[in-house]
Amino acid sequence: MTQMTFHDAVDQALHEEMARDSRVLMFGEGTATKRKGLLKSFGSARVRNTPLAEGIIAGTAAGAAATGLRPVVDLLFAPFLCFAMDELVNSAGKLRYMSGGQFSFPMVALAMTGGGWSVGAQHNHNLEAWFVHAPGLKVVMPSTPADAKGLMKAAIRDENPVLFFVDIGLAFTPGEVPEGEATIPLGQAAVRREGTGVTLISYAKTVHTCLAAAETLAEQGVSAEVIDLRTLKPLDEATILASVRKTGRAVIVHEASRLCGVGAEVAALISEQAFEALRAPIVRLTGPDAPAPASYPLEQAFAPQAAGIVAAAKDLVTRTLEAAPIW
Amino acid sequence: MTQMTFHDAVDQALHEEMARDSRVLMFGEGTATKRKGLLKSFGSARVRNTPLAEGIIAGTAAGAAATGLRPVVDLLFAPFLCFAMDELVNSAGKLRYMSGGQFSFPMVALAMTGGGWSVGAQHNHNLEAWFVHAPGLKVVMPSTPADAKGLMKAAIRDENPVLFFVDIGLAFTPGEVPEGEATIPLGQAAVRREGTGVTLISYAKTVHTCLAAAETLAEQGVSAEVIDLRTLKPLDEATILASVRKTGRAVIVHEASRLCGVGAEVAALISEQAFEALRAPIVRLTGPDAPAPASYPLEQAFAPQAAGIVAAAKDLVTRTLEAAPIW
Amino acid sequence: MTPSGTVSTRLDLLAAMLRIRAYEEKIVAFHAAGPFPNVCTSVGQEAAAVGVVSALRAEDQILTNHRSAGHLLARGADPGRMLAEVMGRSTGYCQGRSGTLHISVKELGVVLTSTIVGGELSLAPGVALSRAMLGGEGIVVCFFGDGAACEGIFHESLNLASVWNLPVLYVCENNQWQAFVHRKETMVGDHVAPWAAPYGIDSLTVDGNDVESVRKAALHAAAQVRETRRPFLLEAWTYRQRGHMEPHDQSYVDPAELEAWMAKDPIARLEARLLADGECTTAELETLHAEARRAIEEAAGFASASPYPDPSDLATGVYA
Amino acid sequence: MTPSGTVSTRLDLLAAMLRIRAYEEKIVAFHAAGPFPNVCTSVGQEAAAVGVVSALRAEDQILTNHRSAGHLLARGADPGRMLAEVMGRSTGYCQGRSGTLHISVKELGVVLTSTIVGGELSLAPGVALSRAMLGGEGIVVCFFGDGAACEGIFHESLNLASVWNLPVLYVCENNQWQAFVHRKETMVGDHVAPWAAPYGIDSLTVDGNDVESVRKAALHAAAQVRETRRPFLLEAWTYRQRGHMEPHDQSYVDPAELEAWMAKDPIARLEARLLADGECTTAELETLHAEARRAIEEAAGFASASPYPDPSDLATGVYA
Ligand SMILES: Cc1ncc(C[n+]2csc(CCOP(=O)(O)OP(=O)(O)O)c2C)c(N)n1
Ligand SMILES: Cc1ncc(C[n+]2csc(CCOP(=O)(O)OP(=O)(O)O)c2C)c(N)n1
Ligand SMILES: [Mg+2]
Ligand SMILES: [Mg+2]
Repeated sequence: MTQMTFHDAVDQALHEEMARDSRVLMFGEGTATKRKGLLKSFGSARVRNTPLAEGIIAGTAAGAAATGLRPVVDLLFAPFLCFAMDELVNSAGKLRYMSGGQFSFPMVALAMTGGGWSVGAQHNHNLEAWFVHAPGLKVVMPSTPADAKGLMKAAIRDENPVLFFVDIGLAFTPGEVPEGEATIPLGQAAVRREGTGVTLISYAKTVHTCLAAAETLAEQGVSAEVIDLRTLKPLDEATILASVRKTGRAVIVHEASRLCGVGAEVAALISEQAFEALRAPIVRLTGPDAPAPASYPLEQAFAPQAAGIVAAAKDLVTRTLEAAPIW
Repeated sequence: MTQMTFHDAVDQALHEEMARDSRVLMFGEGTATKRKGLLKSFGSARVRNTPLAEGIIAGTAAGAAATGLRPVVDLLFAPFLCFAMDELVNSAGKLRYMSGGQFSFPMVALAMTGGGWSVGAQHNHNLEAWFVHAPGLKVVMPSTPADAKGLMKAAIRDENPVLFFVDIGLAFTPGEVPEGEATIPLGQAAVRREGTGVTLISYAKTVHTCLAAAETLAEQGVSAEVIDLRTLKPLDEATILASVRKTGRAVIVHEASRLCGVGAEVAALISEQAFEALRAPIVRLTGPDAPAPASYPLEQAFAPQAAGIVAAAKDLVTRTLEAAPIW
Repeated sequence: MTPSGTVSTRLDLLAAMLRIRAYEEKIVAFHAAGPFPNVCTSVGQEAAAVGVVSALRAEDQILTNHRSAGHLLARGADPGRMLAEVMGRSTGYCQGRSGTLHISVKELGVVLTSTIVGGELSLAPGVALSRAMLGGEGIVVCFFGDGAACEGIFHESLNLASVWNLPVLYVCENNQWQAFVHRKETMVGDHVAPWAAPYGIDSLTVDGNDVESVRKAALHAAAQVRETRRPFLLEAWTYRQRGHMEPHDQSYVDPAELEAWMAKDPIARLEARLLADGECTTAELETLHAEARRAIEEAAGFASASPYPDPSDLATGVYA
Repeated sequence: MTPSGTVSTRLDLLAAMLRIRAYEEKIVAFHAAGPFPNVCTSVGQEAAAVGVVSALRAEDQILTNHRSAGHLLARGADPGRMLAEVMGRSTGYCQGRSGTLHISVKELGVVLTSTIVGGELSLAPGVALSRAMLGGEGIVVCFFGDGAACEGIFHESLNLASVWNLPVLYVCENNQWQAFVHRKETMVGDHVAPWAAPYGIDSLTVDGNDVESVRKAALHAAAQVRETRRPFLLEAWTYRQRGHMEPHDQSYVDPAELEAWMAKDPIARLEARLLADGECTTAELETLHAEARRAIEEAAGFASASPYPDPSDLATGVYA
């Protein structure tokens, strides 16, 4: 185990995978300038700066992935993906299926998002749900440096295009990272804390908010299980359902806006597959239907808070006791 | 009442609104060529062809909307919106909030989508959920010519950017359209059929599939209520919740892919707000997590079928009777 | 079949063009006979397709778009499997999942066909990057329209290909139309070739209705790309003889423009030249026409007899 | 305040540049003092901002980007409300919701500021379309960077502005850097001005560190746009004296390049000229500096004393 930041853990994964497989290369606006270590180790053919043009960065990755390379591209901040949607969604996501399986697209697109830097809504927009909705793509959004490394390694080895989101609020937070392989398969959630009374389901930064809430809940006699989704697509439905079947209650938490977010998908899944086990309404605590504000206090208020999670969880427990079955 | 196609109803709405308000103008790839009637009535300054460049079409609409005009832009097919995401989402959707309310964006972006023409996944991709997820935008997707006209008129008069999706499968189907105003407010669902045993919730083409299913269900002794959402954002939560509180069962149906789709949002809403009334799991019948295939039989199979809706609704009714409350 | 690289005589060029024309005419006939998927035909643009593709080598790769039949057939694609794809049959090159608009044939090096206008431009540099980094002599040919040149991705693609020294031969088929809009409404100049200059990319405009000129220009351009490992832009000045797609509509086309271009039909021009030069007789031409039609009839028979894919296969193969 | 249109003497131009420099230096000082939002300063580019904005009229509109302080201050924006915005206070021009990267001041005609590189280019034609259709003499000035010129939307924006005859004065501040990448890595030529030619748009490159040259060129360019109602591209050749953003980092910058450009500092150049021409004394210059600093200190006091917005306001005003 070594202590390193989330950002450095991603960098280490890149380093290891580029050393392992000469087809892996990385490019983006400032990649060669900012990732000096990679540049030094792997040279300017495999670590490249690009012109400022997200569309062609993503398109070049897709074209290269389909013909033998395994590109990782840094698209910087999630809202800039708006300039690369055609290449990611219409090309990388669809052309395998549309060609009857003639091509595959082993590529990773990296982007930061989330509150913490007061950069405003054109740098901070949690739009991971878009890529969950679009076919042919996988989506990863880790909450710890160890997962960041393990999932980045798995993403690079995957034969499909993977969107890899880094939560700004976590990027420079240190954590334990195991040495060596420690690859984490895509599609496996982690149970961060076991509990029996309510399941808190989240990903990225708000996993930590959930863990803090669970601590408080424990003090108040409520046993909360905390699930970190880690991969948003494929979603680890089994882990979610098993937990809710045990606790009978779910609170879903994320910073992304509410409507048609990942929380909606998780709630819909539970309400269809674990309905009989549900003892209370499914609650979502999410960012509002608003652009992310720059102003620090507003930005902080945008993301769900531990106090709100505690209140919601306790409310569910109370309502269960009071409510009478209607049939 | 006059009989006209969905397409003609949209055209009539455009005609009436351009006649009513000289700030309304329309442009897009082939707009002036294809909308000869509009061009003749309103001239080449207000009805324009553009270069083939969706980004600048949408950006120009946003810039014009913020400074006094009320543009309608035709972006042709929904997947082409991928080239206009920055302008629609980062500019039109966010710059009002981000500027502290200095600007508003009264504009409409039109696009077709859905199965029926065997055009494949780069012309047919139901991505309306993306725009429901993004802040600052409204989203309309009608199921009848009358609604198409009434909602287009409301969309043009709205002070916010509105995405207006036309289901390809409906575009050339005729229907009754009332003369004159008949504006339909954004945000109002329609109860297309009243019922007591199960609520079928849908929008666009699959509303008609639900109505067919309701007919069959009635023959088999199940009374189905059919809700046509019409506007996906703002969502008419009250109508949805009132119906499910009455029937206790919900089947949500759309052609768009399942994960993080509008159906997920509706299911999540019900599972939080109408939980106590629910007598059975909430079921979604949607397109699969796959690009839309071109081949006609596959394309038809992509969208939910009436038989599947009937089976799902009957299953819910049966399961309710069998299931014992768990507490 | 006309395997790429073996076309070189004027008669070969003619035969290749006739095959394309016969294929597109069969599509038109299918439309006349009843419901059939909308198709963008390349009637009138056969010389651009055959002239360029005949100048390529087996190891080269091609990206194309919605108007791809000429490129595919010139490269040796089986018209039966193409028609089957158009008709959504399981024997199609993409198992019927693509339909007409995005037929890829990887085994022939026709990769990542996209109907997103500009899609080919966005993908070509990456394909060329693979060539550059994984070795091999091949170059990448990217066919696109004058309309696609108006998309922002044109700018990004050419700029990147230039600063990264990628071996892409960009081929713009300037057919005067961009769906329902004339290019005069969308660009100030007539030509796309000069748009290469800002990126330091050499370019050339060629009479796209003269297959021999196109072939010569393409051989020159391809040789330059091969040698310099840098991009080049070749513009073929040509014309879309039919409507944007079948079913056919040209109500918005200036009849004088159409007439002038019909007089420059690439097939008629080559035939006239062959006859004038005494390289063949009218009867021999008739035989070539008949042979092209026969091959396409056979292909149509194969496609029509092919089964549809099984709907239970709908959502398979999305992920690798 | 320096209301637009009233700046015309050399001393006015100097005062306007000093105000910007003092503002940016205050930002740097805030950073040195402790945590502060990241800011992209325009130190070194004051002549481009002042030279262009001084050539505009009150009815003209401006679009700008992440590096906007110079444009805003030259247009007469209140540095107090700007700093308040940077600091996320409710008295900021955008109620703290924008922060530093996208400050719009509609009352001064600075509209739709966007930090999406290329955002300004995507919006400018629409603003100009409103001008063209709703009447009025105003023109639209669109400031953007050399990096933004590499985005596809540059191509789409200039092409549309040209074919639609829109009165947009495009002003590219070519400051040699695109965040952490030198423009030499992203374009084959040194200049952006020649990129206007394919669209039939006239262009001019001006020494962007000479405020008088910039003003003269901008007066010429604006007059042409006013008269022809057609776009024009003016390139200001200048330099970003500090890192891409505060906190400052120039570890990746060639020291020789930096040094050469520091010697061309636009403020020092104008001051030297004024002194040489005997238009002012060293003491008078000192007074101008002091006045600029004083005004900014006052602004900083206002901003620091301003309240944060109420978190309960978080999701209001999203929809009109
Ligand atoms: C991004 C995008 N926008 C619009 C379309 C619709 N469309 C298909 S072909 C076409 C015209 C393309 O013109 P051009 O590039 O000149 O090619 P041509 O059809 O003339 O061969 C249009 C507008 C599309 N497929 N993709
Ligand atoms: C679409 C997009 N991509 C990337 C960024 C990140 N970014 C902010 S400023 C900048 C450099 C811009 O360079 P240039 O246009 O030359 O302007 P300058 O900063 O030099 O003034 C970059 C890459 C962004 N804000 N938007
Ligand atoms: Mg064309
Ligand atoms: Mg720059």
